[in-house]
Amino acid sequence: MKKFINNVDDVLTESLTGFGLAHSDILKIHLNPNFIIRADKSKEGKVSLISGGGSGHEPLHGGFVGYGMLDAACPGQVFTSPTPDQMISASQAVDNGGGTLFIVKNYSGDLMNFEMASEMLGIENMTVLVNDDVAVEDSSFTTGRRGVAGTMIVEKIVGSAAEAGISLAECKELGDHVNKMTASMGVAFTSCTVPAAGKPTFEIAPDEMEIGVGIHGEPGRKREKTKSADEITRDLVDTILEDLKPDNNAEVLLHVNGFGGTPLMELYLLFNSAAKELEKNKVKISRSLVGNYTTSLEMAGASITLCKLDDKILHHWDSPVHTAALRWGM
Amino acid sequence: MKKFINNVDDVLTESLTGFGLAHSDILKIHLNPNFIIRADKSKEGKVSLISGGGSGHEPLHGGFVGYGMLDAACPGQVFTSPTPDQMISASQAVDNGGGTLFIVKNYSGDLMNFEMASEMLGIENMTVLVNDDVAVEDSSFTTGRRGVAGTMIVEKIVGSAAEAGISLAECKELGDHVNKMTASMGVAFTSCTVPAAGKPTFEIAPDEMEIGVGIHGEPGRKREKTKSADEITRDLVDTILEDLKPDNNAEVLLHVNGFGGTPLMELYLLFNSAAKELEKNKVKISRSLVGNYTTSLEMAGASITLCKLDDKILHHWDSPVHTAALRWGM
Amino acid sequence: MSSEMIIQIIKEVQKAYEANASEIEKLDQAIGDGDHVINMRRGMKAILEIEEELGSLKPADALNKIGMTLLASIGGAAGPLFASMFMGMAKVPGSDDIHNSKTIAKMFSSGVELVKQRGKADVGDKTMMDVLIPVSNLFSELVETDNLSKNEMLGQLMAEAERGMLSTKDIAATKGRASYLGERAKGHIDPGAKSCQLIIFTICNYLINRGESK
Amino acid sequence: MSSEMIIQIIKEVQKAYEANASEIEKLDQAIGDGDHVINMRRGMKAILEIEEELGSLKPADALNKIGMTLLASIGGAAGPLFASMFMGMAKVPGSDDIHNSKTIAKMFSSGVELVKQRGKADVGDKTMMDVLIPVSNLFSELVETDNLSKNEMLGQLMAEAERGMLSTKDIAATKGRASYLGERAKGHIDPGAKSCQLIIFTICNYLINRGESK
Ligand SMILES: Nc1ncnc2c1ncn2[C@@H]1O[C@H](COP(=O)(O)OP(=O)(O)O)[C@@H](O)[C@H]1O
Ligand SMILES: Nc1ncnc2c1ncn2[C@@H]1O[C@H](COP(=O)(O)OP(=O)(O)O)[C@@H](O)[C@H]1O
Ligand SMILES: [Mg+2]
Ligand SMILES: [Mg+2]
Ligand SMILES: [Mg+2]
Ligand SMILES: [Mg+2]
Repeated sequence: MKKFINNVDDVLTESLTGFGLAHSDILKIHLNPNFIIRADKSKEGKVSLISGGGSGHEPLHGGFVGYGMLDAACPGQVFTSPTPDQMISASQAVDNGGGTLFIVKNYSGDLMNFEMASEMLGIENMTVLVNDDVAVEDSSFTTGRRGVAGTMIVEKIVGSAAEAGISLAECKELGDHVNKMTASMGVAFTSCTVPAAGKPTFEIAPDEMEIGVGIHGEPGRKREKTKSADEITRDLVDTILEDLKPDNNAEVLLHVNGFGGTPLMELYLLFNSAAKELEKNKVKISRSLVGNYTTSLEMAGASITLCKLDDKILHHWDSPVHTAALRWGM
Repeated sequence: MKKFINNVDDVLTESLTGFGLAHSDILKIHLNPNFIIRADKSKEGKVSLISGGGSGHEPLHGGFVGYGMLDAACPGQVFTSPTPDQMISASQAVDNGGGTLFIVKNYSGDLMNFEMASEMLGIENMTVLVNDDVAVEDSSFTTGRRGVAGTMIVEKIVGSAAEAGISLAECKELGDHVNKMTASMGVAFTSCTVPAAGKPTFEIAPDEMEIGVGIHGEPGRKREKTKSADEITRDLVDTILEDLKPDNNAEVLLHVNGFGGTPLMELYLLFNSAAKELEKNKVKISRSLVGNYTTSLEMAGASITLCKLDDKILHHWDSPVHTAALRWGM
Repeated sequence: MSSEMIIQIIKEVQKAYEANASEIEKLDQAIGDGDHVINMRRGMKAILEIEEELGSLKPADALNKIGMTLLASIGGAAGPLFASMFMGMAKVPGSDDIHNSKTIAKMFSSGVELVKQRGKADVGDKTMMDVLIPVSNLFSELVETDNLSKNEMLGQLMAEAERGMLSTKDIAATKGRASYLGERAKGHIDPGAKSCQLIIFTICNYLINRGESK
Repeated sequence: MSSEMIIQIIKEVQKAYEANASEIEKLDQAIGDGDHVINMRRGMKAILEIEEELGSLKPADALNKIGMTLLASIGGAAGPLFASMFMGMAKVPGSDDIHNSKTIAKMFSSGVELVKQRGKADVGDKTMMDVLIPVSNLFSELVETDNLSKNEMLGQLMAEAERGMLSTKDIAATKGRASYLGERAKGHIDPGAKSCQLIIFTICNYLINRGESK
């Protein structure tokens, strides 16, 4: 394992400290329990948006703390959900009297830890569960779909709406709505290596790929021989469209997300493949986002996310945002 | 080689097409010869800033085309400098009567191709040569230092000044000045694979790193056993400081740049290590930039860049910019 | 049972865990995300860091404190579940002062019940519940059985834990991270089930040896 | 020399290049950035794509057109340098209509001169100049020598190219990408020098065989 680290046990603390130093204009780091909050208090009565999850997906979620998006993020250990004390302390630190909305990716661990935080927290709170990963079949007999790259879209949209002053219940409703409009699927070429584990999470042959991979290197739908970018894209986009069933000429946000180890050049090439596939399917790309936003450490691979746009989502997507990883309009 | 490609020969074209589609609001792609220009014409009389170089360093340079930075970028084949016809066509396409400033990274190939463009172009033009890589000794008997991650700082500062309306000669002078204030050095853990080559550019053992590596996977100063992040940082920062010789309490911009295959988590950890080292040396970090800005495809590794700040550089760093990869203030 | 004994047992478990770490790690790498051992280690370390404080508490308070400590240190799915186990055990009236197996069986059953409420998994979902539920049921049954020596009882519990753990091997998962794998999870033992089996085995073994040495 | 012959020679070079591609690629991977073969291939392909147009041009115009085509297709350091070679050759008065070795030697020398101006490298810098300059010098000398058969001359030029190419092996580079390596470049032949040697070898060989077959 070759990594920029000093000591496996200090990776998270040192990385968070660096993150805080690099962005001291917009955020503050709290250690023990670990959380990241905005540097400036937001408006009185504003709903607080709090997300969190295992580390190793950076910039998710800490990179989205700031005006127009999250109020706080709770980073767990690498690929391990954070613990309730983090969510409780973060909620108390950013509370403005508007209540707390937890944005949680659907994993047993995240769910249970946020659930316990929700029960133990003395502040009114609700939870939006993100489960955009169509690689996993959704059934009441399983854990259901995972939350992946679509999470940051939920955070952006609800973040903007919360800034505009809507209520906790409305935030929850909007978050659920965006989640329903959003679907993702990914593919991995290589594994990643969790620093504390010291070796790759999974083995994969030099000519194989994992279709439908999770963002923790969890195995996906199937393992296949590598194919061309166009063929891979067709697989992903078609599965997504089957789920979202957009109307003819529906407008979407197309997000091509790198898992950390894939060059930007290839992500834009994928975007081009996806654009061709969407055109064939009479879906119109109105907004786009390409880059490493929801990563799996240094895993090579990428995911495609579509979010069906309505006026409300479009408005809140375009509104100003000022975070470490996403910034426009200000 | 596992990559998102359809055909090795089409990588660049398809990636550029995707890039153009994803950012149609701010830029336009021209193919054959290949160049990227701003979507909107800039002010009459404004100096045109044009950069370029081999592809594979994305977002450099195309990601920096837009308001407050470049007017055009000329992408060569992967790791191969562009050809003069690209620079000439791009210059003609964006000419506003203010002359053309070429921003060129110091490599024999880039230099010669830009030189021929400069000679053949019928527009008044000057060239800023960026050579911030302190890993390479600078001597009149050698090719001299390479241009690496500091290039985007030159592009940002001169881009802002050009937007403000200064003359070609002043742009050239400012660019040379920023270049002199800037120094970088990098380290690689893995090689990258050029799509057309199909195999890694160099071999490196699982416990070795290349100190002073170039952004094309060129070997660096020395190959060593891997060390802790703090030790690596000390090596890089000390070499940089020896070159820049900042005054006590000098203010700097600290840029930690990923080469493409290193997780953001580690880049922020490096930032933390660098901050500790700079504090020891009584250097003050006034601005910071962390992320993958000057990459070597999927190479694991990172570089550290320092730019000594004066009022002028600070002002132009903070001024609004709106490109695909760098955006603030608008 | 005293707080010291709880600590002693946790130390034994920690030792056993290290001896089996790479085996369990491989299980979570095969059908999970590979962090289960790291998570469990972090939890045990956190408990032992407050060893002194725990020693000064009454057993029920110590169990609660351990639960809260695990909750704030393990994370992942295992965190809330193991925390619930201890919190559930602390809930049983009389858990402060226990001299007989019946109370311990009640505590165990109460712990498992809270784990089940939190995780909403049951036998057959390929989780730690495949060990915890059958062992808890058997335990409650055995303490009502006459003419059973303590060691015989412990031996039966160990065997039941082993059976439960092995039963996770050939089924698909319907809860936890392994459920994403569908059919591909078959053929691998669930890491959480393996952890629970190891813990139960270690505790029983400790009690058997302790009994002998006295 | 006719435009057809120039094209014929380029086809021969292309063949020779493919036969030696992996060897040359290894050299640029060892001390450069590994793209030299890809660059050269792109250049040759671009020329052959305009084969028909070239065939209709006078030799000097064809050489110029080839230069511009290489300039717009090779890129990297090799692009402007090989382009300059052809443009320099086209500059020589009489290069349109050449029947004797003296004119060809002058053309070669003029080409090398322009390459040298562009790259600012000289013998000993560990670049293609270590082949081009000595071969050009020897060529100019030999065409003034009486009693030397054409094949003898070509043989000597081939030997000189080989010597020049090998001379790059044990020195450090002071120009081009290999210069970043310092002492570490020693022990590797320069890829550009190898390319030039291969091209010269192929041309001489072609001319020798052509002479024989006539
Ligand atoms: N809903 C659940 N109920 C009971 N046990 C569960 C549940 N979800 C997961 N587990 C157990 O947790 C174990 C994984 O724990 P761990 O690896 O620490 O957490 P994570 O899955 O979050 O990485 C699984 O092997 C399984 O036994
Ligand atoms: N300044 C120079 N003068 C002469 N030849 C040079 C010079 N710089 C580089 N070269 C030649 O170019 C070759 C490398 O070409 P190539 O790999 O195509 O370009 P790049 O170095 O830009 O990747 C070197 O092996 C060397 O022979
Ligand atoms: Mg986990
Ligand atoms: Mg090159
Ligand atoms: Mg796990
Ligand atoms: Mg090269």
